[in-house]
Amino acid sequence: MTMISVSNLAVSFDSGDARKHVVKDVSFAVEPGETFGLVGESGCGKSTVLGALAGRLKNWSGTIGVDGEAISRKRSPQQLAKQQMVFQDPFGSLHPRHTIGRTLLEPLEIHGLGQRQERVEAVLRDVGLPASFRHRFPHQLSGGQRQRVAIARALILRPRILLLDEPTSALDVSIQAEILNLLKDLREREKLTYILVSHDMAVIAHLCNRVAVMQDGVFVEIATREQLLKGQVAHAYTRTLLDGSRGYVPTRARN
Amino acid sequence: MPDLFQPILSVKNMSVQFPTLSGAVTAVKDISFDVGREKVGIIGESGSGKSTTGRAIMRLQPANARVVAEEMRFEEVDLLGASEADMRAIRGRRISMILQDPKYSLNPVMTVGEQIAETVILHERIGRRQARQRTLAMLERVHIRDPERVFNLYPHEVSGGMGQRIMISMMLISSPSLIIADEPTSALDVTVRQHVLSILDDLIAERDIGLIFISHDLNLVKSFCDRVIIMYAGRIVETLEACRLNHATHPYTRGLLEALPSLDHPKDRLQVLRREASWAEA
Amino acid sequence: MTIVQTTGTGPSRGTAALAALQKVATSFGVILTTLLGLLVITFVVGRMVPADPVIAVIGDQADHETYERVYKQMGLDQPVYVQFATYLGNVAHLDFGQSHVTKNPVASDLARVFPATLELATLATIIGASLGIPLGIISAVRKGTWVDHVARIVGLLGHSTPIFWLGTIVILVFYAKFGLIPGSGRLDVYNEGLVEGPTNSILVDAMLAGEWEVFRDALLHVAAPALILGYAAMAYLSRMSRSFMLEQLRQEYVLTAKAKGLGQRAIVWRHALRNIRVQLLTIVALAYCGLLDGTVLIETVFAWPGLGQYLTSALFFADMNAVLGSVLLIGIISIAINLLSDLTYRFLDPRTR
Amino acid sequence: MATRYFNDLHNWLINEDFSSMRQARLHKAYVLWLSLIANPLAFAGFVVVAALIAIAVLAPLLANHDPILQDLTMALRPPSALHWFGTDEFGRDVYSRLVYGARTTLYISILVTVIVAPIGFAIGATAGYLGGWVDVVLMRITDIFLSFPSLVLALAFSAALGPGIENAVIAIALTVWPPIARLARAETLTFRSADFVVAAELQGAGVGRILFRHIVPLCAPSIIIRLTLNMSSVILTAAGLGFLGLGAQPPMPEWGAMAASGRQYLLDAWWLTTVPGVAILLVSLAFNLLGDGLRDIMDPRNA
Amino acid sequence: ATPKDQLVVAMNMSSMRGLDPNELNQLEAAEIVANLYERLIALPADDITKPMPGLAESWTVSPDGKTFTFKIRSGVSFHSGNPLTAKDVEWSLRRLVKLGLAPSVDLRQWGFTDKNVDSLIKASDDTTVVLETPEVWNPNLIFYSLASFSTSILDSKLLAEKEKNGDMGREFLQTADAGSGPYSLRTWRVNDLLIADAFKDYWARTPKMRRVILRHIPESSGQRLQLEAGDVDIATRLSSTDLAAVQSGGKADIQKTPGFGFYYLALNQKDEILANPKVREAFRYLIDYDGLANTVMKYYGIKQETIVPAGLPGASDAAPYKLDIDKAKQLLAEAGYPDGFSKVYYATPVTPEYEVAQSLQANAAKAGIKLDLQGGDHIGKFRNREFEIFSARTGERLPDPHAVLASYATNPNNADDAKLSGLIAWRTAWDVPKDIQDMVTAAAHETDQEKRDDLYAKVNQAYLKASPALITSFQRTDAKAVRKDIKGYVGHSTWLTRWDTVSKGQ
Ligand SMILES: Nc1ncnc2c1ncn2[C@@H]1O[C@H](COP(=O)(O)OP(=O)(O)OP(=O)(O)O)[C@@H](O)[C@H]1O
Ligand SMILES: Nc1ncnc2c1ncn2[C@@H]1O[C@H](COP(=O)(O)OP(=O)(O)OP(=O)(O)O)[C@@H](O)[C@H]1O
Ligand SMILES: [Mg+2]
Ligand SMILES: [Mg+2]
Repeated sequence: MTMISVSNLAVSFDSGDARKHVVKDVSFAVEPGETFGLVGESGCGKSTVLGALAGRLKNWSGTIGVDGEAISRKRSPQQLAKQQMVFQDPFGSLHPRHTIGRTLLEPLEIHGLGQRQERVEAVLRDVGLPASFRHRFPHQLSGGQRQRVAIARALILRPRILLLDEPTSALDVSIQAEILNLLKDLREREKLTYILVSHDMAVIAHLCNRVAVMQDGVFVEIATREQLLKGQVAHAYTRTLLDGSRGYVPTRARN
Repeated sequence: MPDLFQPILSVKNMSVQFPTLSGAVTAVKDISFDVGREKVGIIGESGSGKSTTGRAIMRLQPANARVVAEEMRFEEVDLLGASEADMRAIRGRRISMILQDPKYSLNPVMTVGEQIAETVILHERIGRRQARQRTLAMLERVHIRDPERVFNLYPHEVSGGMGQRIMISMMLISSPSLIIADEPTSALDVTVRQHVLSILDDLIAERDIGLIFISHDLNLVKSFCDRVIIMYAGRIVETLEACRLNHATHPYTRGLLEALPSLDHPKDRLQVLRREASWAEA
Repeated sequence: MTIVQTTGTGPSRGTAALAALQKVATSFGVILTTLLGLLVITFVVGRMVPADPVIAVIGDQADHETYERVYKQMGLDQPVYVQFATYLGNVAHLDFGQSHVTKNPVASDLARVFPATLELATLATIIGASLGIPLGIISAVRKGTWVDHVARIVGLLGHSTPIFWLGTIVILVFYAKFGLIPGSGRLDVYNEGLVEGPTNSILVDAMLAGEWEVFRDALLHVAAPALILGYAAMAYLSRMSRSFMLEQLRQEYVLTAKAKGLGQRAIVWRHALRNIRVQLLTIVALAYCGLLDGTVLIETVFAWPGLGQYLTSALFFADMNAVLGSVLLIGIISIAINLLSDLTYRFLDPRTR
Repeated sequence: MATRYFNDLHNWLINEDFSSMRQARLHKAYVLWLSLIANPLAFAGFVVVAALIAIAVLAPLLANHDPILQDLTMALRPPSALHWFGTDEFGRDVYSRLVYGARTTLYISILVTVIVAPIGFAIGATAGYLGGWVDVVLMRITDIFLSFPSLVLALAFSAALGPGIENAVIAIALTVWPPIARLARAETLTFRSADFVVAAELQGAGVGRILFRHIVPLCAPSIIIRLTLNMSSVILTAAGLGFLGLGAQPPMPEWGAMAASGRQYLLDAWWLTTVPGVAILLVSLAFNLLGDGLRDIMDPRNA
Repeated sequence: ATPKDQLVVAMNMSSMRGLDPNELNQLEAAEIVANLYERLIALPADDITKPMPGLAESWTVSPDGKTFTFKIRSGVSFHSGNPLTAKDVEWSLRRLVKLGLAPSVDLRQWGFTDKNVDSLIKASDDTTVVLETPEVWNPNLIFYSLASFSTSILDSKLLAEKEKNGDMGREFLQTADAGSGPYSLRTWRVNDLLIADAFKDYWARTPKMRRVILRHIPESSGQRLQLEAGDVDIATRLSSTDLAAVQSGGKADIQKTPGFGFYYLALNQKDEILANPKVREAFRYLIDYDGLANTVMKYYGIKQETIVPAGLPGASDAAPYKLDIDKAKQLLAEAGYPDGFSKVYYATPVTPEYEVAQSLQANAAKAGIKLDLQGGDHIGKFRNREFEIFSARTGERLPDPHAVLASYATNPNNADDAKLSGLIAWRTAWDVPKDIQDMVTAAAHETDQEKRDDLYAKVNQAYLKASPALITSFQRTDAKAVRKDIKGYVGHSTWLTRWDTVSKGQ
């Protein structure tokens, strides 16, 4: 049984003459426990795909199935809770005037769940933060710590799927390593399914089973982790991305 | 290159402090380094003082910052003793600076041509016409195809990669001898980054000038620079040849390297940096 | 390797013109609804005001028969919505009715009082903007120094001083004590009636007629009230310019400009000012609209026969036609000014072109 | 000993490693306080506003005469040892009226804030957050009120509602809310698509929750600052209405009405208008300085 | 300084309502109309009760007292150049009645209606006008009415040309003049300025002032400063402190012109408490007559506790009441309200009415009566009897006690639907004692002047005793400041101050 199945997804913004087709025709399926990557250059529509999956965008067409259930444009709270999102910018994704505790309590209040304090403490422990952080404000945390809180917030509703939109690209390498490890641990422990957006091929290869390479609203290639590591990719664009993440290749030397 | 070892910039024991509510914060502490006609990378985690160092050299630190040093010399100029007017004559003409994101670092309501030409007009006291010619030539030099048209565009009308090339032309048009580039490609896509860097690389080689390249991308610095300075908590923990980065000895540098996921050496788990208090003191 | 040179080519000229036309059409609809809303509210409020227009006309002591007769003559016996519909019908034919108070057609009253206020408000805005904007910018550049403190306090005082008090003090000192300014009104009695021009703005009319003596006199008369109003406007403008400028000075491009070697002056006046001119334009427009309807007190103190006085006295005597006409005029002006500043905005800011 | 205690307290307050919610709150307030002290003009404003509150509370102790007691034989006396700020046209003690008038002034300021802040916010934030036709309709209404000559609107409404300070306040509120709504809308627009709002949406938070739990705390500072800055014109408008018999009703002392009704005696009894006028000036200056200062302090963009 | 041959007057024109003599109803406009037009009869400012020839050279009254025959002066022409004839007189007086606007009371109160006026007022030839009254009235009342601004003689020929939709020239007259007076209208900008030029062909004399300029200066302080600086010659709306200051400044004289109206306090008799005579009397002890007279009312009024205005037949200077809180308390206790009560009190927030009201409020509070003073425009409510306590002032224009008494002391039908809202006694719902009403009516019809004076004296006493619901405290005066070099500007009690007698001397 697939966890996520997407077929012929198309997303556009603005109606009328200014209509912009950002995602044109995208189909893929993700198995439970799998991590599916999305790479591509800025503006190609990666976040838009995630937005449609998460229920943030409404103007999509095609079919989306989550956990065997077809999803319509309007979602029930249960459907929303099934997948949660982690954003790129840890500085913008936490409410600057809410304490960490309040941020984490909020989803529990919305869904009317009990044992709130216990859950908050447990989820903080899960992401490796001390319970005393509940009283802090986001500006008192480092970027990595914030990203952990964001992950905790996503986890507290016990979702099946995490949608990760460049979760480490705003972080230092040392912190990135911590978060990547954390994501790996959680995936094992909670049997989570991930969709991971990144522009760093190394990160993708580290975490994903498969990756879709996106250009201008369409998938140009879907490659497995092995293919990436061995450099056996079909599309030239994928190759460019792979080269890019290895660093600078002096053109003078090449000429 | 004989003058590679003839430093254009030399900094000795420079510290930068910011006063805050809970006492002064020392952002940069007692750092010393020389830069010759070479590409020197500065890496380090966020907040380690890279940008503060870059700005202190140009004396562009925020008004409340306090910079002290034993010596700060740029070619024949004593940067510590130079007046603001002296500095204005140096900035843009002899030391230039390229900032991270062209979207924010260009004036949104002036055409890009105007902004580039302004630099030459200011420093070389030439007429508008001549400045325009120089600008067009410079734009061509950074591989912009239709300079006449681009001259009259506004920053929001150009792409990120083009914006950064415009930034480069603006900062190199007066042929400075030192360039400080503060994360010049972090806002760009990998594909574009390669192109922009190669243009920068060419120009530097051609004019034989020094570059301070601030970045947090280890792979990039390793492949692009000649030498690397590694900063941690406002201090320089290690300086080495770029090609020898993989053989770094300092545990911090090593930690950074280990923490990096890699396509060539995939690992199941990444090493997590374990910081030691002694690094910040040494 | 090929790099795609993406540049914002934008829509072609033809579609741009069409879009502009569409824009104009929608703004026209917006204006009409706004004006209609304005009229409805004015009408409703006017009906709620306890002042009785009939008594305002016939006086307190008239008897009941007279009252009834005049009541009917004024059309007040009809249902309110009928009165409103009639009014709208007349307005559609550009007939704003007659004022119960002045007994003139409202349109001709407005044509007389409005230029007086316009003259005053325009001068005040010019004074306020030409002092306030530089002051605000200087205090932004010198933020936290004594220059900033003094500039802000001087500005804020203008914002916090009761205008009628300042007005009377000015008259007392500069007119009564030192005789430096003329007393009140728009002209000296000697010069009354020498120019009766097409615009009803004495300054303009005198200039057109070449009556320089009258022009000088009118200028002297307008000076004191315009300066006082200008001071009040200055306070607002300098505070806003200060915060706009501070915002700009924090921007990254300022650092770029410094790195190029530009001095503080060039950065402020060449780079940053260009970025805030759109905002400045907007606040000057706002200040201007504010002055147009905020002249009530100063007009009373200086016996300036303008719109402010006209409107308040109309309101007090429940002179609905006059109130509606004036409110409509001010509404149109403020909408027009905002529209104009919107258009200039498009012109000045490349990002909105 | 004492300094030691204060040092400990300072350290406890400034420490960001909180052990409780209370400490977190106190810390926030303390940091605000420290930044306020560091800003001389804002602090001066704060002191005057605090003094206003103190005077209002302590009015019965500070006043040395009955503020409404008339004595026509003592009318229009200049300041003296007995009547520090002279007497008015009814022989009432201006100083005592000034002291009691602080209550009215404060009352007006608070009432306007209490009315305007929620209404302006609710309208602006709803329009900004929901967008679409709701935005169009609400903003059209706001525009209509904005293009009204504000003093006229206040005059007309308070005339329509009848005299009385509460009615005057309502009328003033009608002229104050549109800019607040505009501001709230603009602020909401900047936060509407912020990641933390999206996150809440994705967790199923409804419109009400988002507006009141997420957007309010972010808009509140700028709205409060704007209201603070508006305070002087609120007081002055109330004064104007008072003079026209529409604001505070006699014999209640109110600075604006005092200044305005003393206006006809300005040439001979300067103290009658000048004393309350200066009081208004000081208080509105203080509100302005405080508002400006708060903006510098509280708005992270102004750091 | 002002030009030598021009008179500059500072006025507050904001309540002026057009210049049609048959429509306006207001002091400033009346003064202007008085100089633009002329009337059959003139009342000299210094002897206001003595009818003198105006446009009527002479007149006779028939023995039955109902027919008045006026001989119209010949050789008089209007500003338009049209000669003034009896036809103009006939047309003008009929117009007043037919338009039926506020000032038409001047004729209507004597029984003229739009139905009968065509037969009752007639020009028998070019120089003779015959006027019949439906009832017998004291002839002076008729003469006084014919001296009022409302009975000004209009240029019927000119107005025939200017007529629109049968409006008898109303629209034209709002902003223009059609008179024969010593001044003709040159410019009028509402709430700004009015300029009148001397009329060269004025029959009586050549006005010394070539031009009269009226400037709208709404602020008292503005008027005073301009007066002291010599930029205006006369200031007409000064506050009492400004008047005092001008007086002591020595540059101008203060002219106090008594008017025939009062500052009054109305207690609604539909209110159970206020209907109690002891309560009404208690209010009389709460007014600080002397305190006000020396301060607020110094220039605005003369203390007058009785109902016949000073200077008219039957007037008395009796002043039995003065501020006495204890007495008031005692009366309240006797009435059964030892602890007082509270009432809503409407007053107009203008000087000096509001000050008077606040003074009463303060004194009432001491006696235990809590008055909730509300400013604003409440005349409509007063006219409809929807109030508890109300105070204002009236301004009657007839130099005869009848005008005041008819309004203050007659109320033929106290029912709500009688709608006699022209009478303030009815508005107060005061059932005026029958004997007082009868005496007032009788006096108006009485042609014997001595009997009449006697009757008024009696009414005056009876009114005082009745503990009236309409309490008078001050008789209205209008104070103007006139610069010392202005001669011949004499305030007129019935609002007809003349400009053609003014001269400037050194
Ligand atoms: N709300 C929106 N309205 C209109 N256009 C939008 C909107 N959101 C995104 N777009 C456009 O859709 C395109 C794809 O955006 P998207 O955010 O999915 O890109 P991305 O691949 O995530 O890029 P990045 O790597 O920069 O995050 C972009 O061109 C963007 O301008
Ligand atoms: N204006 C300032 N006031 C106070 N502290 C400052 C200021 N600017 C920088 N700092 C502090 O100085 C330190 C160094 O900052 P800097 O910007 O140089 O770091 P960086 O290495 O460039 O980091 P990044 O990679 O995030 O750009 C940080 O701890 C920062 O908090
Ligand atoms: Mg994205
Ligand atoms: Mg940096």
